[in-house]
Amino acid sequence: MAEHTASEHPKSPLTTYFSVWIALLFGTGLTYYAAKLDLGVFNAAVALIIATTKALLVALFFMHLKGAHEKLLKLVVISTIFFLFILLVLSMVDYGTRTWS
Amino acid sequence: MSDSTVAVQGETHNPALLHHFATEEQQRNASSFGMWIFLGTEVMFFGGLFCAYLIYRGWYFGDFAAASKSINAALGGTNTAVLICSSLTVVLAIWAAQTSRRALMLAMLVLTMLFGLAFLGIKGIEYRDKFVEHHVPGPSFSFEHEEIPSHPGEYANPRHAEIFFALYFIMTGLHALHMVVGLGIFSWLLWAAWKGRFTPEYHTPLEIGGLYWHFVDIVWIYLFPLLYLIDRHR
Amino acid sequence: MFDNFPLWPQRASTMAGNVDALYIFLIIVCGLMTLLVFTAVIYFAARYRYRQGVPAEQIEGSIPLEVTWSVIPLGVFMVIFLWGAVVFFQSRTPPRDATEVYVVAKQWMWKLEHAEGQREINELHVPVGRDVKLIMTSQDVIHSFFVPAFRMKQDVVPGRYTVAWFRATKPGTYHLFCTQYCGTQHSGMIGDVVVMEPAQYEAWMSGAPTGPLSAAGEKIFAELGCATCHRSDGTGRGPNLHGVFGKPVALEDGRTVTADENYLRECILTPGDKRVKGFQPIMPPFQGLVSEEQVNALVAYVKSLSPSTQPGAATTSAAVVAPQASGKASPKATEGSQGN
Amino acid sequence: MATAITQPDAQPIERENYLNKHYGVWSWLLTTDHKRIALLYLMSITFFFFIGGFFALLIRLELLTPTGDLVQADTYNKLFTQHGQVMVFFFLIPSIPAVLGNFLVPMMVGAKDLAFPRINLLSWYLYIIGGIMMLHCMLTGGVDTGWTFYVPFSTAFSNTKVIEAGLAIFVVGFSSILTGLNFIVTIHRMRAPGMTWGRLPLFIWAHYATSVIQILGTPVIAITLVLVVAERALHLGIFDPKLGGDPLLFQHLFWFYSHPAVYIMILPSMGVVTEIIACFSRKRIFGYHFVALSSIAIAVFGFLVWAHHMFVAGISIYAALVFSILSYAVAVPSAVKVFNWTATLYKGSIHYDAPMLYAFGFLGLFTIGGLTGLFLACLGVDMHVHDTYFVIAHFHYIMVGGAVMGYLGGMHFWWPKISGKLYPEGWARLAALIVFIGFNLTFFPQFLLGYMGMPRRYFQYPAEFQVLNVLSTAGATVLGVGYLLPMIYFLWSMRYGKPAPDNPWNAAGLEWKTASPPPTFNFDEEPVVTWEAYNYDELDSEHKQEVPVVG
Ligand code: HEA
Ligand code: HEA
Ligand code: HEC
Ligand code: CUA
Ligand SMILES: [Cu+2]
Repeated sequence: MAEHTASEHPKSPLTTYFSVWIALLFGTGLTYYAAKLDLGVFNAAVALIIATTKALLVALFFMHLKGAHEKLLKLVVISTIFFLFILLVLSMVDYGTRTWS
Repeated sequence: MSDSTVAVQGETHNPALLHHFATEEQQRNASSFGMWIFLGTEVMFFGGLFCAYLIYRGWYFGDFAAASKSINAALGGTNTAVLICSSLTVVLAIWAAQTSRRALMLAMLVLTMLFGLAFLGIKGIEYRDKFVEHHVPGPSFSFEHEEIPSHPGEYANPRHAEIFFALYFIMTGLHALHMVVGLGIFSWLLWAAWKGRFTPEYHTPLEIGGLYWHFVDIVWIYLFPLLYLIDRHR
Repeated sequence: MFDNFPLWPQRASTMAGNVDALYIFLIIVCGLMTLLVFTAVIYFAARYRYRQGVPAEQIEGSIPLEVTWSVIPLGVFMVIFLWGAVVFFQSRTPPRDATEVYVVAKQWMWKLEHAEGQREINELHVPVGRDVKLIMTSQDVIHSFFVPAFRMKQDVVPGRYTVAWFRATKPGTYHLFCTQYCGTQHSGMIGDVVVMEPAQYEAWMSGAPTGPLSAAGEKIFAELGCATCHRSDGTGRGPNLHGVFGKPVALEDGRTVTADENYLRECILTPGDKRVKGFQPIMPPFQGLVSEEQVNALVAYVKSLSPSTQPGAATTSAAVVAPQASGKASPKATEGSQGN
Repeated sequence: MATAITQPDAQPIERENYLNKHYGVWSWLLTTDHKRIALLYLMSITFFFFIGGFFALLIRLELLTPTGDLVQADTYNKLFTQHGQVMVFFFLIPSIPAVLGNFLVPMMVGAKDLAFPRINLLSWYLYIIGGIMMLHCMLTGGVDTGWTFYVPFSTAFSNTKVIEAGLAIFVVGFSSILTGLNFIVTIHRMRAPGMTWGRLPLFIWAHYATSVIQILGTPVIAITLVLVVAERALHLGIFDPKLGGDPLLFQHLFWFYSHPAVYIMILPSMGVVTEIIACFSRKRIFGYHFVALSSIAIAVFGFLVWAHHMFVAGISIYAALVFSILSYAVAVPSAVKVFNWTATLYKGSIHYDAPMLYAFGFLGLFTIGGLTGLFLACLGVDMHVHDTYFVIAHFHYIMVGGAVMGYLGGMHFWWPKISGKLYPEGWARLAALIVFIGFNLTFFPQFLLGYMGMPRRYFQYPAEFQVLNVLSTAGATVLGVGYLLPMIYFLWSMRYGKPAPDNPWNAAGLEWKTASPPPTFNFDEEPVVTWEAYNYDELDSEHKQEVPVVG
């Protein structure tokens, strides 16, 4: 195919792998710790932010999304997440407004 | 591409190139692209469950918190760590394949599977606890007189807690099922690696299998706080 | 011949005209569109049919045209949407002082209880010219309350109330259909809505003298011991229920909700879900202990404690209420033996 | 013509092609050739179409009289349930993608096969496993929930084989996912040199959009069915109001898939019709890019409107408003398509061959079906016609009048390529006419019935609805004949039909540049594309004399 040229394996040096690994373990501890703090409504938000960061780390470095030389894979990821949000958000349009009447 | 001969295994032509692809590169790109799309499918598959979870968590927050508190977060945390380690061993296995370290590759694959088994074992302990406590939804389910964490003196509605446990079992159960499939894939990868199929030039199956494994890891990364850590601070 | 081969449904409620007008508007708009497309297709097909030696003329496309035929339809669509939304909104907002009828659907029958106490099965008697509000729930699966002549339809969902309303305009007997598939006898779950002149209706009302539903509710309220906690002087362990209905209630978790029928229902069946601020969580859940009819009666009773919305009071003429003011305690139900 | 492909004019007898290269049952059951898999699918979906059609005939016969006299109430309920399930999941969803798409997508992009031939075969086996489960379910009692599986009826009240039917659809769902996955990867990765996105046939664009929906929508119904099955088996309470669950959650999840699924059913048909209209008016498609992008727009907007099936189900009024307005958004790209097809006819050179007749049929019936969709998306009207025969008429106009018409048109258009034989043109035109007439007779009366208030899923009905029901039943019989005809003459042509030339219609598109039937790897040499899609001006200037008429 014409659109991509020579292929290089997305090689990440070992240091990246190990630092990501440490970061992930740290994140796990952090979630656990944050859950013990009383942050009010922000508990859930903090948990989700940490989880998303961890998920991003895995996707970008372990799954080589970052090194991927084509935008296509990123497009797949972004559009999937977009449709997932449609499912969640538009359902909430109903559930969130049912008691308004 | 196929001219850069595969020195390690002494093969001259890669038999893995299927007839309908023009080049190995096309084939590899197709495979990984296909896997990513499949993972998109998986996201939506779990997405339906997350949608249900989100709604009921909003409706029955207290009951969910009480139910969540009854599961062992330490085990869940440990399992998170185990999965993270297994993800590391997967990337290391691929790295080993890229750099022709056959022994390391095999060791890492074995380690990955051991981590996977450990995960399932810990999961099994958790399930057994729930079973003993009659927290498995069904006729024998019971969740009477469990306090809602942030409202002392108030008891969770067992029916609503049952919804939590239903979601808990379906979500973690499907996740565990994915782990089992992953172990199947990795057994095959191990066998193929043992046979010397993977070379610095050709190790697409390893990468594809790795993508799947990491994805299962990501699902867990979300399941852990959502199921184990609701309103834990009291 | 047109008696058994009608082509247009009867029109017997205030909504019917609105829906029909909208429908006819849609038929005209869409009919014109169909005509346009069909004429164009047929004309082009005939005019440009294959002729030896006359080649097709290649046309790339035209952005102005594309924009035109995206934007104009979109404009038309928005008109349709807005009109539809207005009609829908009307039919979804019951007038405040409507007569109330509690509907309990079950496989495969409709049980109806007037706020005044009359009970009917598969038959609903209503007077001409009065707003009637239906407070509906189901004992088993989802059903749907559909009266074509009223252009009114609302699913009846187990576990909660759904609400619909209408104001009949023409005396007569109209079909009542269940339009949500509900099992074997789904097509047998039909009945009649009998619209009567007010005088006739009053005669019918007094025919089966029963106490108002709220009175039945009051009795249940006492029997179940609600009154031990909910006292009218505010000394009970639970909130005083007088004047609660229709008012905003502050909840323990910080939310404020309006006390509508669904809220009352929830408070009775699963009090833990929405707890009133400042009270102990001591109210026992009554889910499984009371039947749908009893819940309806309780709800009707609690509502009757909020004077401005006393069921039927505002619209029901004294003549209607008077005959059954009190006395006859045992509700002589038109209903058979099915309890719950 | 600037082609790099050799086009043998004379047909050597017994040329090696995908049909005669191997013989024997196993050469079919274990094939990875996308063309053979397409034929496997063709046989399977035809089988299920006739089963579904058989149920439809029984439904129509029962409705001949107002009383329930032909079958029992429970039997009737099973009939329409399984009619819906079979037609939707086992016929229409796989119809064009898995048959014509499977056959044509690789050829149209200039590839030797789909990206994952073995997964393609797997998807057929999944379909067969699901199909066998469905058949087994039907033969051992059936299921009566309606194709929509609404809870709590399906989870707690029905005493039929809900679990088995649910699992059957679960399995066949994965077959659909795998087909979509294969198409997307193929379209991205396997295009021939020079086949840029702007040169792809619009059939490919339509299938691309379809695949997106298959991939992102189908898993949601899969998990929903898992929940239904689990709930039914274990009484979990997720959907059961008695246990605190919300039955409307099921409807949200179900329609999140099932609304986009209606575009899985119509988009491929739109793709087919686009090809046919271009070919038989000898023109490039008016506004190529708009038609292409409208497919994508339909796929994306299609995900935003699902709750328009739930306007009176008890969702909040505000949600109803949002979903109503979004439903109109999805109608715009459909409108763009209709107008562009019409404009394509302008100044064309129009031939009335059988495929084109079907395409005309599609155009008219889809327009009517689509426009009645606007009635349904309109809140004020839907609260009257919801769950009446108006809805039945709406979707049969689109699915039978639109999608099935398009499917038949495509089958006629590509039959010479698939089988290497020509069908009898006269019969084909006759069949198109019969289908069109029978169709309108069957389903137009249902609009009137619906507005008068006849509810759907009724096996007995008030007597005043009878006249229109009789008309409808009469129409269904005609329609049945119309559907049997192509079946007969296609089979006939396989044996007795005249051999087809490589390009009987003198059509554009890579699939016509290889032999009929094509060789196993589609092209003898890898094609290099240097021309736009629908280069009919070039084609016609070469074959000035030839009249593309068959039969
Ligand atoms: C292939 C299948 C298919 C397709 C393509 C569609 C297309 C559309 N559908 Fe339909 N629909 C179904 C299959 C389909 N539907 C099925 C199976 C059901 C019932 C399910 C069940 O309950 O069992 C259903 C039910 C259904 C409902 C729910 C009805 C109810 O139960 O109450 C609604 C409501 O909004 C709806 C709307 C629409 C709309 C707005 C479109 C639009 O996409 C249509 C767009 C097309 C056009 C609009 C025509 C062309 C446009 C022009 C010519 C433009 C010019 C027009 C003007 C300027 C006015 N459909
Ligand atoms: C792709 C989808 C599709 C297709 C093609 C059809 C095709 C047809 N459908 Fe159906 N239909 C649905 C999808 C489809 N339908 C769905 C989703 C529902 C809703 C179900 C539900 O409510 O849950 C429905 C419901 C439905 C109803 C409403 C039932 C009810 O609500 O009570 C009716 C009634 O007339 C009907 C009629 C028809 C007819 C006459 C055809 C005709 O076009 C069929 C013509 C075909 C034939 C007649 C076959 C010809 C074959 C022979 C003559 C051979 C005889 C057979 C053997 C030898 C085995 N359909
Ligand atoms: C043991 C005491 C007790 C009994 C018995 C009891 N309640 Fe209550 N009820 C309460 C308390 C305390 C609250 C406020 C806290 C809450 O909402 O749970 C309450 C709240 C309510 C509310 C909401 C009131 C508001 O202000 O919004 C309603 C309605 C209600 N109860 C009705 C009933 C009915 C009907 C019964 C009998 C079938 C009943 N209760 C029996 C204690 C009781
Ligand atoms: Cu009740 Cu249908
Ligand atoms: Cu829809």
